[in-house]
Amino acid sequence: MRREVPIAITFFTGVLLVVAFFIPHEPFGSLEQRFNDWYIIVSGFAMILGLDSLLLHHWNKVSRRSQDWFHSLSLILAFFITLFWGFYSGIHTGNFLSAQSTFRKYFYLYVFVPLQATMFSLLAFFIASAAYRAFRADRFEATLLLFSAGIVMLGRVPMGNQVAPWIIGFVLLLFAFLLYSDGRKEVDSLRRALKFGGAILSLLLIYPLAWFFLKYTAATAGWIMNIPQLAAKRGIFIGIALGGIAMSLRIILGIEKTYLR
Amino acid sequence: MAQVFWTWVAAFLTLAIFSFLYKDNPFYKFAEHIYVGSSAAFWLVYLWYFDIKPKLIDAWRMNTGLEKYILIIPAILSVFILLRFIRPIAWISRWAIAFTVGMAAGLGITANLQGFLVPQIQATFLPVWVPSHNFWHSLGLSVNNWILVIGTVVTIFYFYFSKEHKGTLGALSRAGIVFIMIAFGASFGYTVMARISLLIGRVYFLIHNWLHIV
Amino acid sequence: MIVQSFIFLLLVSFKPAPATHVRAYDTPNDAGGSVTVKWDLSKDDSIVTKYEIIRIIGSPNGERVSAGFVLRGTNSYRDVDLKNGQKYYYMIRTWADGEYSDSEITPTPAIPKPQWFHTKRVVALVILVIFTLLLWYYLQLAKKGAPLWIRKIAGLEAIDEAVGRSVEMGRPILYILGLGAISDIPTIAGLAILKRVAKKAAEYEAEIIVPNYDPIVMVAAQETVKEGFMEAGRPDLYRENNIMFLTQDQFGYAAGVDGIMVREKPGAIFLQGLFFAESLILAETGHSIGAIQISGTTSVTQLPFFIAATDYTLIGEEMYAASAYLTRDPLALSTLKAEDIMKALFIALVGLGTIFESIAILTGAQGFHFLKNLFNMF
Amino acid sequence: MRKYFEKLAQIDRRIIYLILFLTVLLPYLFKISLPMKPLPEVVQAYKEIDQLPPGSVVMISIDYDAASMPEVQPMLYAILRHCFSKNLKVVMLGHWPLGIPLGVTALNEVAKEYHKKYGVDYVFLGFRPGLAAVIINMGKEIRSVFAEDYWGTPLDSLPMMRNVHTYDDIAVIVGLEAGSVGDAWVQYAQARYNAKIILGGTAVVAPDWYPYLQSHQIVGLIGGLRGAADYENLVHHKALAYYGMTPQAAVHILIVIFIILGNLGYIALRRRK
Repeated sequence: MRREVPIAITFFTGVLLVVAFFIPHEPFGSLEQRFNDWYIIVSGFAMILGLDSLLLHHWNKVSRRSQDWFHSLSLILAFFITLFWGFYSGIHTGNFLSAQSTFRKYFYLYVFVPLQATMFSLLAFFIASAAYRAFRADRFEATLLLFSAGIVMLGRVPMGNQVAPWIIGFVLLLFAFLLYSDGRKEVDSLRRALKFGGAILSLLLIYPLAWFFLKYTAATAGWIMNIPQLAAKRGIFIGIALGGIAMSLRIILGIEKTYLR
Repeated sequence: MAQVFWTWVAAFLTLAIFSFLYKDNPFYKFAEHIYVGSSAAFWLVYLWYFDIKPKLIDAWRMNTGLEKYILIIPAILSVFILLRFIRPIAWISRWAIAFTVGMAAGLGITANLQGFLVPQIQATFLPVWVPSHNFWHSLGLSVNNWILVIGTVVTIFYFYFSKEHKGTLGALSRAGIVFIMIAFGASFGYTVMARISLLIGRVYFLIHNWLHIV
Repeated sequence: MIVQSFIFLLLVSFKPAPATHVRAYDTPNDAGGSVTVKWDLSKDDSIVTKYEIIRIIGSPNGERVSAGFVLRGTNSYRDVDLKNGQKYYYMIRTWADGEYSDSEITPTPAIPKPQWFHTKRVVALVILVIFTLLLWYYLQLAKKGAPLWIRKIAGLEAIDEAVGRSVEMGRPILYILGLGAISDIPTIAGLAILKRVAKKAAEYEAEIIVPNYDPIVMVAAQETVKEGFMEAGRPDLYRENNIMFLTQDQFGYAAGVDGIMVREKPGAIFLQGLFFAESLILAETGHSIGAIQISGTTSVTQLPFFIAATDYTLIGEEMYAASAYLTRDPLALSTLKAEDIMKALFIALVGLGTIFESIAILTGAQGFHFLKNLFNMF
Repeated sequence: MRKYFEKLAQIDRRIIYLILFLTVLLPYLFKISLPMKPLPEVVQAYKEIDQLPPGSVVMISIDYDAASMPEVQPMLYAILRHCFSKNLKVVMLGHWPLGIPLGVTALNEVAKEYHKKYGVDYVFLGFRPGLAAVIINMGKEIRSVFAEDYWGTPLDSLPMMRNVHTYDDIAVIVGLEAGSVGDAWVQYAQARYNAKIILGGTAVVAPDWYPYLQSHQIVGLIGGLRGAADYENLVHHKALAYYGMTPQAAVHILIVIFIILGNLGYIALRRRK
């Protein structure tokens, strides 16, 4: 009973939804929507489980006076103040976010939105530190990642076109220097010649590439986004879709049942 | 007056979150706990007004016949999930979970078929030559098509699991990785702007709405 | 000026040409109660103000009702809220300012009815049937004990190493399931990996913390970890309090998890599931405390950030393959084999589609678009 | 020399954060701006509103929430300023319930600036669930969806709404988007009722609308902070977005420079080994 019933429910629900997908006739036509509504109701009630977990976790900290218990207490207070305020405004004005609601006017706009927006804005810093740290030209693939990120970044902003040639020029100069200093240490004359040749090539490329990027940085960025980026995304999507379908079939057939123990 | 007070509150919370960038500290801890607590309550209120009330309570009141009584099913499932509080029969909650997982599996099949698989494959049916007003323009468009088709195919090869990536398959999957990396780089670079916009929004709040410098 | 007054004159004194070739038919692939009406635009479409769709019930002389209006340039209308099985005729009234002219009435009636099969989804059905048959075939093979091979996935190989290292440092393990609900397949894939991590953690007697965004996922995570601990023979070490709910707010969750990271200082962090913008907040904070991080998601927009900020990343489908990979369950592995055959089929299909499209474009023969049209689901 | 390079590979991330923060802050404090030519699709949107006769009704839809506020809210302010300065009337509604408070705040604020009267010059309808159904039904009669405004006043008792019934009575619809509602506006309001639509939205969603612009299904497109900056520039009220473009450009270039510095240090380290 404990194991078979859930597997049967999963099987039945899953198969029904798949069948309904191919049948516009009622009651199948609106089954997906109906199930979705039910799911929303169930997950709404499940919030009680979550709140029990959250509040008990912090209440235990408070009652045990463990480290940071004061913060746990402020969490609990913040929870109840928000809850009562929200329902109070909701009952008084019909909707907790309505125009006259003090909940909207003060809590939502001056507490909730700033917290959300500031937390979100931390990404600006993290995206910079991640780029600085992770974009290292150590392997061929990583170098590609770095270059396409750099070009798209420069291509997206005004001034990008003007700055890109300098950056390209600098990078090529650096290449030339590295190849030259490597070549000097080389004993094998062929390899030395190759490295010197590479250095000269890098120097020669500076002007044409700088010219190209002065004109076409934004266009190149757009092209990368629209062609190679799209191609890879498509491949990944197809893989994900297949994997998702296979996983779903495994669940329906009862092969995958982690969720049920 | 209230406006000023609340602006200060918002500014305090903003700075408290920013202080996390330096290191963990009591201000961040405070803001974090306030955020977790109040947002949990906020979404509970939201769930009530935008989900439970319209979809269960109002629907029960407004409908008649089968449309009304069928709502007993989700109500029972909701009770099931709450039975987790009663240890001896906590296992019944799995029935409700089984329903949601069944939905996941059903939708996992149909949504992936309709939303990704079929349209993405269809979009890759591209002609190898695109006629246009002049040859070079045509060639450009055609090359783009070739790259799109080849890129998609080699990326699929990268995800080939049941064969070792050696020889031809190895070369193809390596080409796949090249495309994937270019894509990830581009996608990363593309997102920077939206993220900086968020920071600009917060900085503007601080210097405009709070400090009135600008 | 002259032109304007001429148009003005035209507007006040002439009836517009009527719409022509009006046809009405039952809307295909719907649940009934709807008719689609189409017509050819009036010759005077440029001065038409609107087309009125007139519904005639029962017979051509039956009761006439205005069904709705569309603006100029539009040549179709979907009439809804009709009775199934009832006969409907239609007529288009073309309005130009106050004047109008009527089209002919549709010669044959349209009878709305619901359909039992969605013809636009036939390709999806075929794909699903082939996939299921392949799956069935390989399942049978697996049951007979045929060996199934799977390529190495670095991110999954690293799990044991990450858990081990975390234990050496005497730190807990943090497992983040992201923002998915249990109705999202990636979350279920994340739970499958959690089970393996929990088992390893129990073997090493390490603490495992799982903060949650969704309460039902929390319940499932509790069950999963308990199961993992039981399989390792250490149910005594299981602490339900370590698998807690935080908040259903995207960034509130990120703030809370960041707090846990800097205070509990986990040695290994797993980010497995459905992630959105908060992915990088979590991954960068995780890196800053020096944890070894293994991430995986199917959110393509977040993968670049995981690649950049974490040590190992399961890219999309690799994550779905994880449960089969980790358990080496022959039944699960056989589904991977079926997936690979499907991939080969799709690649062949893309080749075929490319050939047909090329022929269609180069020769102008519209018939060769059939494959592309077949895949059009809307 | 080499030591310096090696240090570059390990700059404390907090120093990066500080530099980044200053890069965003300083252009605002000193009002440094870049010369920018407004994008043609934004100019098109601007002209579309600019040429409307006084008294025309503009409908603005708030289809975003706090998360996309920095990008989209400046558009809302700039467009509201434009409308009120040209004596156009504004009807506002929204499809994202959590965006409603943002819309109300901006509307009240700008209306006050221009001494506009509620009910006469602007109306706020609020939110009704049902997206596609809401858009379609408003095409038949706005009252079938919004019998009352946000404050519960029947629409007919609001002077400016008396002659506003369908999209025919609305000169242009401005959809401000952070998701897929923009597509619904085009699919339903434009395709079915031939309504004129301008879409404005985050840099993430806006690129998907260029096909609409080419097929004239929308008459203007305002994308991301750049689009907002252009609009602020056009209405001569330079604020958040306009001055934000300088930090945008500076930060992008800064990150590229950081990447190069990191690699310089990395190469130096590796060559020593």
